[in-house]
Amino acid sequence: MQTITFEPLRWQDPPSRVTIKNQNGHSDAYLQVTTPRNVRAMTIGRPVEELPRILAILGPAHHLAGAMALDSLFDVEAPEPAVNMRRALLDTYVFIEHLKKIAFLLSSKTNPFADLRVAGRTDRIPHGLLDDVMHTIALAQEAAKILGGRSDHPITAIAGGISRYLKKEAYARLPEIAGKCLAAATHISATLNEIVMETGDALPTVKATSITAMPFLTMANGEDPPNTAVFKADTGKSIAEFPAKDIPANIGFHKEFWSHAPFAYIKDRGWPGLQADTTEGLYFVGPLARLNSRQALNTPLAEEERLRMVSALGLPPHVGVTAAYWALVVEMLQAVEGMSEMFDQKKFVGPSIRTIPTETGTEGYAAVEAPDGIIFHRYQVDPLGIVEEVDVLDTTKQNNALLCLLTQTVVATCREQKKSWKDTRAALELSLLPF
Amino acid sequence: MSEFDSKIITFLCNWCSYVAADAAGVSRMTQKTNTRVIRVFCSGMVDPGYVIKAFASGADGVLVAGCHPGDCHYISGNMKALRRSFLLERLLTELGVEKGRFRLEWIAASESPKYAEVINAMSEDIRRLGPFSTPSRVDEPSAAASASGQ
Amino acid sequence: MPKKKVAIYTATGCRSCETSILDIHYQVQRLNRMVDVVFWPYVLGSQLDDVDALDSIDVCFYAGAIRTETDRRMAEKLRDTSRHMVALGACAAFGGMPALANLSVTDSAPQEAIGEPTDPVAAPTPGEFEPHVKSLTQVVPADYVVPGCPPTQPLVWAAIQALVPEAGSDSHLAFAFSRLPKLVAEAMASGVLPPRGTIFGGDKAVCASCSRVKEEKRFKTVLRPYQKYEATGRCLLEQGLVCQGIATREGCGGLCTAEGIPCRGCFGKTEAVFDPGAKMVSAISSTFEPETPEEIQALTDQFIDLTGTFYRYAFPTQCALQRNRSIETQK
Amino acid sequence: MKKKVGVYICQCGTNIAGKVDTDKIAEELGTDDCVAVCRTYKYMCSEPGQKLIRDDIEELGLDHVVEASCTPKMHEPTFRNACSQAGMNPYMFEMVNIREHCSWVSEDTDAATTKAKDLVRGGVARVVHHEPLRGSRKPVQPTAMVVGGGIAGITASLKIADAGYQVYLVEQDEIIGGRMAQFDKTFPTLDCAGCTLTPKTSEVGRHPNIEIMTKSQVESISGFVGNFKVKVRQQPRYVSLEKCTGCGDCQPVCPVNFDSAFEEGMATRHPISRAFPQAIPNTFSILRAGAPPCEFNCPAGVNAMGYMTLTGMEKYEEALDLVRERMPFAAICGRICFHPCETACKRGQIESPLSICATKRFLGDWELARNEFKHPPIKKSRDKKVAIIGSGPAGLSAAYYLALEGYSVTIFEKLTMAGGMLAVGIPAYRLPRDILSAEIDNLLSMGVTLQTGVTFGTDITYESLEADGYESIFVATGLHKSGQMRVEGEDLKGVVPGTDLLRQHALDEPVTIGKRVVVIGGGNVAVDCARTCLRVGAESVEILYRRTRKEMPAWDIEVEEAEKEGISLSFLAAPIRFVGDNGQLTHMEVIRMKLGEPDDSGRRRPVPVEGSQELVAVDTVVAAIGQAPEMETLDSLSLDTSQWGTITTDEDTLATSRPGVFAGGDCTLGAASFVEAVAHGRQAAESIHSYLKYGGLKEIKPRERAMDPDLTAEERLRAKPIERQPMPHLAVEQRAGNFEEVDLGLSAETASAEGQRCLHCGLCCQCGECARACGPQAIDLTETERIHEIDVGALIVATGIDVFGAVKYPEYGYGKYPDVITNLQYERLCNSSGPTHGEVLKPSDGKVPQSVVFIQCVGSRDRAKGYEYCSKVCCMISAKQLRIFKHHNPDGQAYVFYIDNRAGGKGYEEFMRQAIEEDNAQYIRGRVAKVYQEGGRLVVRGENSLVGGPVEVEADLVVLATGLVPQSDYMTVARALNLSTDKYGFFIEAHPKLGPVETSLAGIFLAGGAQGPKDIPESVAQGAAAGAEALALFGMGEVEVEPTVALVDERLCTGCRTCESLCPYTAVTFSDESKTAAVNDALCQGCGTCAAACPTGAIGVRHYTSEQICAQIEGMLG
Repeated sequence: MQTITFEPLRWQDPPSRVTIKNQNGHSDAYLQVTTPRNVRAMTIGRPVEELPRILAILGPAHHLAGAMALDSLFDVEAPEPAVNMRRALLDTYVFIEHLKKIAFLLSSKTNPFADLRVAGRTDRIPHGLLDDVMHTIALAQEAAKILGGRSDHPITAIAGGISRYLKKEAYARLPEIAGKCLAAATHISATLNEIVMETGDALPTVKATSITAMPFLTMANGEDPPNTAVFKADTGKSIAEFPAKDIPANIGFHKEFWSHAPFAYIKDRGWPGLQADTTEGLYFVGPLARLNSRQALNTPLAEEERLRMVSALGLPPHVGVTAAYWALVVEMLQAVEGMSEMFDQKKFVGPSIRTIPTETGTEGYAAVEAPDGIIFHRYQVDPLGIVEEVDVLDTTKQNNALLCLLTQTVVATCREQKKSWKDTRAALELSLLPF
Repeated sequence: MSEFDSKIITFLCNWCSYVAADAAGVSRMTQKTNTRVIRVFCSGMVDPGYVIKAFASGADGVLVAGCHPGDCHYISGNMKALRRSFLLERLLTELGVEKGRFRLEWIAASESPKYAEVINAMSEDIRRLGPFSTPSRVDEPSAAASASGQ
Repeated sequence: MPKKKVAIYTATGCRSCETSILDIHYQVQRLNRMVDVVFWPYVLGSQLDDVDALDSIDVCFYAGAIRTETDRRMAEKLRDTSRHMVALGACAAFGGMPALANLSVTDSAPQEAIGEPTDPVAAPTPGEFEPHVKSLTQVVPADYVVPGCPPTQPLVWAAIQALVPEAGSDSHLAFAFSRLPKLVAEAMASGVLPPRGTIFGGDKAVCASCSRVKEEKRFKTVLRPYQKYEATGRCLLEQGLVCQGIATREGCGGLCTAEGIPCRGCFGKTEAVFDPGAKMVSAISSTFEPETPEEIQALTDQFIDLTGTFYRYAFPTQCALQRNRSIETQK
Repeated sequence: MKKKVGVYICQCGTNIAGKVDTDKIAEELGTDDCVAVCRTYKYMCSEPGQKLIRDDIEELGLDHVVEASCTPKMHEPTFRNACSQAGMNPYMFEMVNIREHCSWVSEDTDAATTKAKDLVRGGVARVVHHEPLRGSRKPVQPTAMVVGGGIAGITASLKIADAGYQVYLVEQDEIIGGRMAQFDKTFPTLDCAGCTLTPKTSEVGRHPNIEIMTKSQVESISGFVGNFKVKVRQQPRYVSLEKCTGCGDCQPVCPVNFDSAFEEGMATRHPISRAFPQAIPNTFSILRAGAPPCEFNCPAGVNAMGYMTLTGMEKYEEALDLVRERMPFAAICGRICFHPCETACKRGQIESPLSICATKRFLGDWELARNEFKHPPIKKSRDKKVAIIGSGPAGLSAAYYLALEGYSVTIFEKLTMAGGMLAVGIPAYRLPRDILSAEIDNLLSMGVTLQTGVTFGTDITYESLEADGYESIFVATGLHKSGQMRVEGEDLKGVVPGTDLLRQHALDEPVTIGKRVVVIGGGNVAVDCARTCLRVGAESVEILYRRTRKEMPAWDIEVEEAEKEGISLSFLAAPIRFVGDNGQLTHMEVIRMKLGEPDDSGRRRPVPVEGSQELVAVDTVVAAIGQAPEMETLDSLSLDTSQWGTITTDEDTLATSRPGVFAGGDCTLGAASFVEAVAHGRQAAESIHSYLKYGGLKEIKPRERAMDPDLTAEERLRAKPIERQPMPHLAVEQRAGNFEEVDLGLSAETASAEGQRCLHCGLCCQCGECARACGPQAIDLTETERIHEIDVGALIVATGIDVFGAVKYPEYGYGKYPDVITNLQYERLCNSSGPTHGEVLKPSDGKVPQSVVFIQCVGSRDRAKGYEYCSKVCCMISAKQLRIFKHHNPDGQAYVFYIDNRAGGKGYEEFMRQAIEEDNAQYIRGRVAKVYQEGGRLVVRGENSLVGGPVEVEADLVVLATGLVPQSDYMTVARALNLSTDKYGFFIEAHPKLGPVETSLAGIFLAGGAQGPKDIPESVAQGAAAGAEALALFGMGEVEVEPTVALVDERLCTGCRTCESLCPYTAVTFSDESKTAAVNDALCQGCGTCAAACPTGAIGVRHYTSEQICAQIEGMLG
């Protein structure tokens, strides 16, 4: 038996590897997350108000989810400026995360520094596009730092709101950033359309790749605060709707000894096992899922881009990798439009920026549409506010079952096409990136 | 003496407890030999870090003794020691140091019998608790030793 | 002059340290002129085994804590290959938040890794664990440390400037001169390597650069960050919030405290401190206002989770008692 | 470099060697790396032993020496000296105690040897970290401060001053002399206390080296022996020491009276007084308790106590002048002020507060009726122009005060009539238009120009004003825009903004309202709107408020009147939708609310009750839910604004972000009150004046501190039995359909009755009567307290004693029967300058008492109710007092109930004998059980413990020999000076026998009763001794400072200021320059508290550094 390992897998946030067991012309591919997150060990015993800060290391959206879970725990409502600031922060992070993936896509052939000099594919991609992307990320990160206190592990969202008002300079700087980001995003999306999306030239290896159709889970309408989660079937029909706090009741987790990432599935339907042709019970989340579940987007640029995608790829739901990339572009535009709207002094001022809790509850939860999909936090605390039990469902973010199935599909296809292991790896990297 | 022979780092304040310890000696009040006395000006001078340092360096117990409240030579140094002792004890408990291994006592210059009693009682308590640990110094391979807390 | 060869790797942790290298946006082009990144799995897709093929690496930025057997193996391999090993970020430097797992009484083993092997022969295992989470510095010697969770942009840039010397000054060097220890600043200015063991942070504590107003420390009651306090203005500790800025190495510029959020010590303790927990205990409780034992006890009871707070980022390395214990259990 | 350590182990004969195997230790240690030599010897402390060490240091070139022997308390100096002699710094030495701590207390030889070895190892490990140290010397500042001007302080001051050094004598009271000044005669010589004291006090008064600081208290001390810096807070005397001639013309005109503390409540005094004719300083002074609550709580700081008092005296003109100092519009203010003064008035704690506001209105109306506008003289014209934008209260007030300063002022008003909200916001039934215009006309008569119908931003601009020669602008445009409800249908016809309604009505514009009117909101504007609607013809008016009556911000009286007029109130409801037909409002949908948790402002937040919506028919809705500024007009000024759109100004100067432009009133405060706006106007006028005159903004004078707001028993007694005068109202039935004024105002009689109700809780009311009566113009009522910083080398604390509060013995009837008095009150009765001019008379009827009973040990020697200690002087005082009584009334009989007679002093026993034998006093040994009244005489019932059995004595006068207790504010002094006190509150001396006047702090000395109860000779002796201590210090010229003190490593110190508050000696201070802590070597005692607490480890105590102690720990643990 031949064992091939790709370790680690490029661009994957949790340290992961792909192990392929090759026997008698048959290949079993495993996508393994090699380090556990061990959220419980970090959080149990901590004062609950520290959780938004601790869990920020899982990703900035977790910081916001943590703060919202605290709102629910302390039974307080954040004042409008704080709600706006949190929403602005979330939009900014969606923008950054999606742009980062776009940057990875653009740098896929070589070392990013080389790319910066040569600016990507010398023939087609206009000089400096990756440079633009990197610069725009930098700008957006500056906005994130203004809003969140730090660019990566934000700190300012706290129980009942945001820790402080912005500094005066920020009110002038934020709209400036939003303006620049909007211009850059328009430019980036136009260029991408021209050279990548519509022609698919940049994605020859994955153009035909797609996942098996399966249901998807999103928050209804993506409204804020999101209160209802919706399952839609692969046909786009709604199959279940339930309040966010029932997410744990509706989603089950299967564990395989070979990976530290659990496999989320629809509890009612049971765990079907990982077989490419049986997706009953599995679901996926993330940008593409969100796009699939929406009739129309309410910001003009994003809607325009969505329509462009529909005209190129047909009506949703989509399951292809190309569509997933396109979803990133659409959401990136949506996020930057959100930023332009939110980055406004009027939105961030008001009589108070935080509501002071008066009593401590015993349980709090929150669900947030993070850049990569729904995340859900639930904390149980003792009377002193010390964490006794914690659920952080961000496995939805990793789309673990989907990714594993996709890995199997890509490996199988590459085997069929007799591709080299190196090309197989490149195909895997590009396929998994947008989900 | 095959039995476990504990070591108790004992911080005595110069003005009360150290004098009491001397007086206990002059009166030949027999004590267990577990104590290792360090003279300090005031119990308020004892940094909780010294206590942790003592445990980390292999002490089985730490005793801090100072003047009675109100009698401090430095007005209120002993009250600072008292205030620290509560939070320090919390930290020690969280770090797995059993209760009884750290003690703060008020021993006036005139209370030499009390000094002997405290020493003997504490030695006995710690004998019962057993050795705290017998760690060797950590050999940190890092050249940036100070970064990690040497 | 040949370009310096640089490796970047993250063990157990998040991607923020690596992102912090990307964060030096405006310098990326210049960095690109100076160095050749020969190993960077996350961004370049380098495979772990690629290290074996490398003759030498000039500077290795190693981020993340040591939790798995792979983490340790990579630390050793990279150490062997690299001239300068840099512990990047709180995890590599001190153990970081992943090391809070050591605090957990129940299990330090990963709780998610369960389930029976469906096909034990065919299916691969995800890898072995170390008995305790450790910092990089506890596993292999590190030449330099860039603390922070994540490290701040000026410090990352200062470290790069110092280790991949390039003549000429830069606006970011101003920080180095004002805050970095004199030796490091001088080394950077003259283009020589800073002394081994250099920590890219200040000598003093966060308070030195914190913008808040300090008046008088008198601790009356513990305020928890969800309770009411002034987000701007007066020192957080003086308001009753447990803020570790007083005992934490500076370098961040008082980032969190400026936002009204208390410091949790991601830069580790300051030089002269033996144990940051003991020091925090001492500094705070010395200024307690209550006088009677009952009142002091009552105030003490308001404090929760001292270890998880005072050793949030540095449990395995800076908690003097833990340091010994983990070594002991290893034996 | 490797250090060379010499280790010397003493055998102490067999004292050590008997239990500890010294040779074994020496052998083992000798192999240690850093140990150059290790020797044992029988007696190390002997000369041959010492020589051993000296020789090794010289021959082997040792760096350090460790000596293991007896306790360092015994021989550390010996060995340090030996090292010194051999040329080694004595601090390079470390002593290890292996005798007291080891050999003498161990049973087992092996164990003792192990322990001793560990101890020595610890010493060796530590000593290599030792560093050479040397103490320093600092010069002494040869001036002294004496705190307390009693006989002890006076004696000390004179001693020091006579020796030629400067003395600051700090006295809390108005005069010096202390307790002794209150006494009549002294025992055992029966010479007059005054005759012995006054020569001393007058000597102090004229001594060139003594500066007396009366009414002063030590606030804090910093520095160290020989170099203290003392902060002294001095209250004003208000009467110039230089100008006052002591004529006393001021006294009869003073309208205020209260119990005199000097006379122990046996007489009253005026705030302006002099305790007795020979008092030093020999001038009058004024006692004021601080700003009284009425004045302190008035946003404009109007002296209500002053003008109420003057009104009480029917001096209306003077009263009005006083009002005008801070409130130019008495008639307006008296109508519409929300009078926080009355809320705070202490009389309110008895029955009801003074009717201050209505009285002020009376004063204003009185003047308007006389049609004689009197304002202070206008200063010479300054020929500088100031523009005021807005003619509301802030603008008018600024105009008034600027006009007084001689500026040429123009007010620009956008509307067609002046007055701002006064004219278009407050309905005429509350503020009649003629009153408003009369007050404005008065203002214009002072030369102020008013231009109405001029809009800033269109008609005039900053540039045009500048071009017209205006040098400063005051922006006071108010809040004239209504807040938005943000409710669907708000734009329907029939939904009217509240401020618009009021304005339109005031400007006589047509106001169309329907029959059914609902006013939304709970503030005064809402109530005004409702009452206006009722008057212009609405059939039903309802006020809808989302919280409850309790949370309503409108004034109670307004709400009550509205209810009387038939306006209905509806609470816990809010509109959620307005429904219209053809654009005309017909209905409104209302939702019920309930109160939730309190929000930031402390008010409980209303929460809608789901499903409680209902549709209500309505014709007109008036939205009175807040106001907003019309900033558009001011845009051309581009001033900084807050998050709420109001203009941001400097809180003290009202300066905006643009130089020369000031702003005040509602447009900076948000919706505020008339009186706040007037205060702003005055504040702005002051700032504009200093801006135009000095080109900068003056520092604002600190506000007078508020007095204690709690009512005292004495103030309760001062209350004259006059009821609060009710405000007459227009009958309800006469109000509908017109805008006649509802409140009718007080009459001259009722107003002056109100004035007489004042308790004068602030003591001096600053009415100015005395100043007007003072010939030499010595009185300045505007004086404020001052803080002095004084450098002194030594400080003597002689703060004296207080007497025990006899009310704690209710059975003795003190406070209940006027003829039960304390012995200090008795002193005043005997004193020829006292209330009875020296006659001993019964306070109840002024008759001469025949039988006087003295009760001893009141508060002394009584663990249960009083103090445990003996007050030492009471036995002699009673003996003295009964003898004085007998001298006055040879036929009288004196009785003394005593526990023990204590007469230990020179001539004391003889004196008491005479009292018993010559004056025939009857001494009864036993406690008194009760004093009660029977048939007009007092009866003292006690027990005679010598004979056994009860005894009853009839008495005309009972004198309680109250004990001596610490001053009630001893803690303040102790905190200010870092002194330690005993459990009672007496300051502790350094040593009860050998250091009776020293404290544990070098350079601070004690004298007199502050240290413990004592009589005059003892106090004088201590005063002299303390003076001598100070002189000894001055004679030395410099002080030596121990080297084992704290040291700050500036490289590590972050300036977190943790250490600062911990130091009991204020030796650690924060340096603003270096932003680090700094230790004053001379002050530091080396206790190490700061070092232990320092979170960065930046502080260490020399010779006890963390490095040294950690090394010792490691060494000991092997």
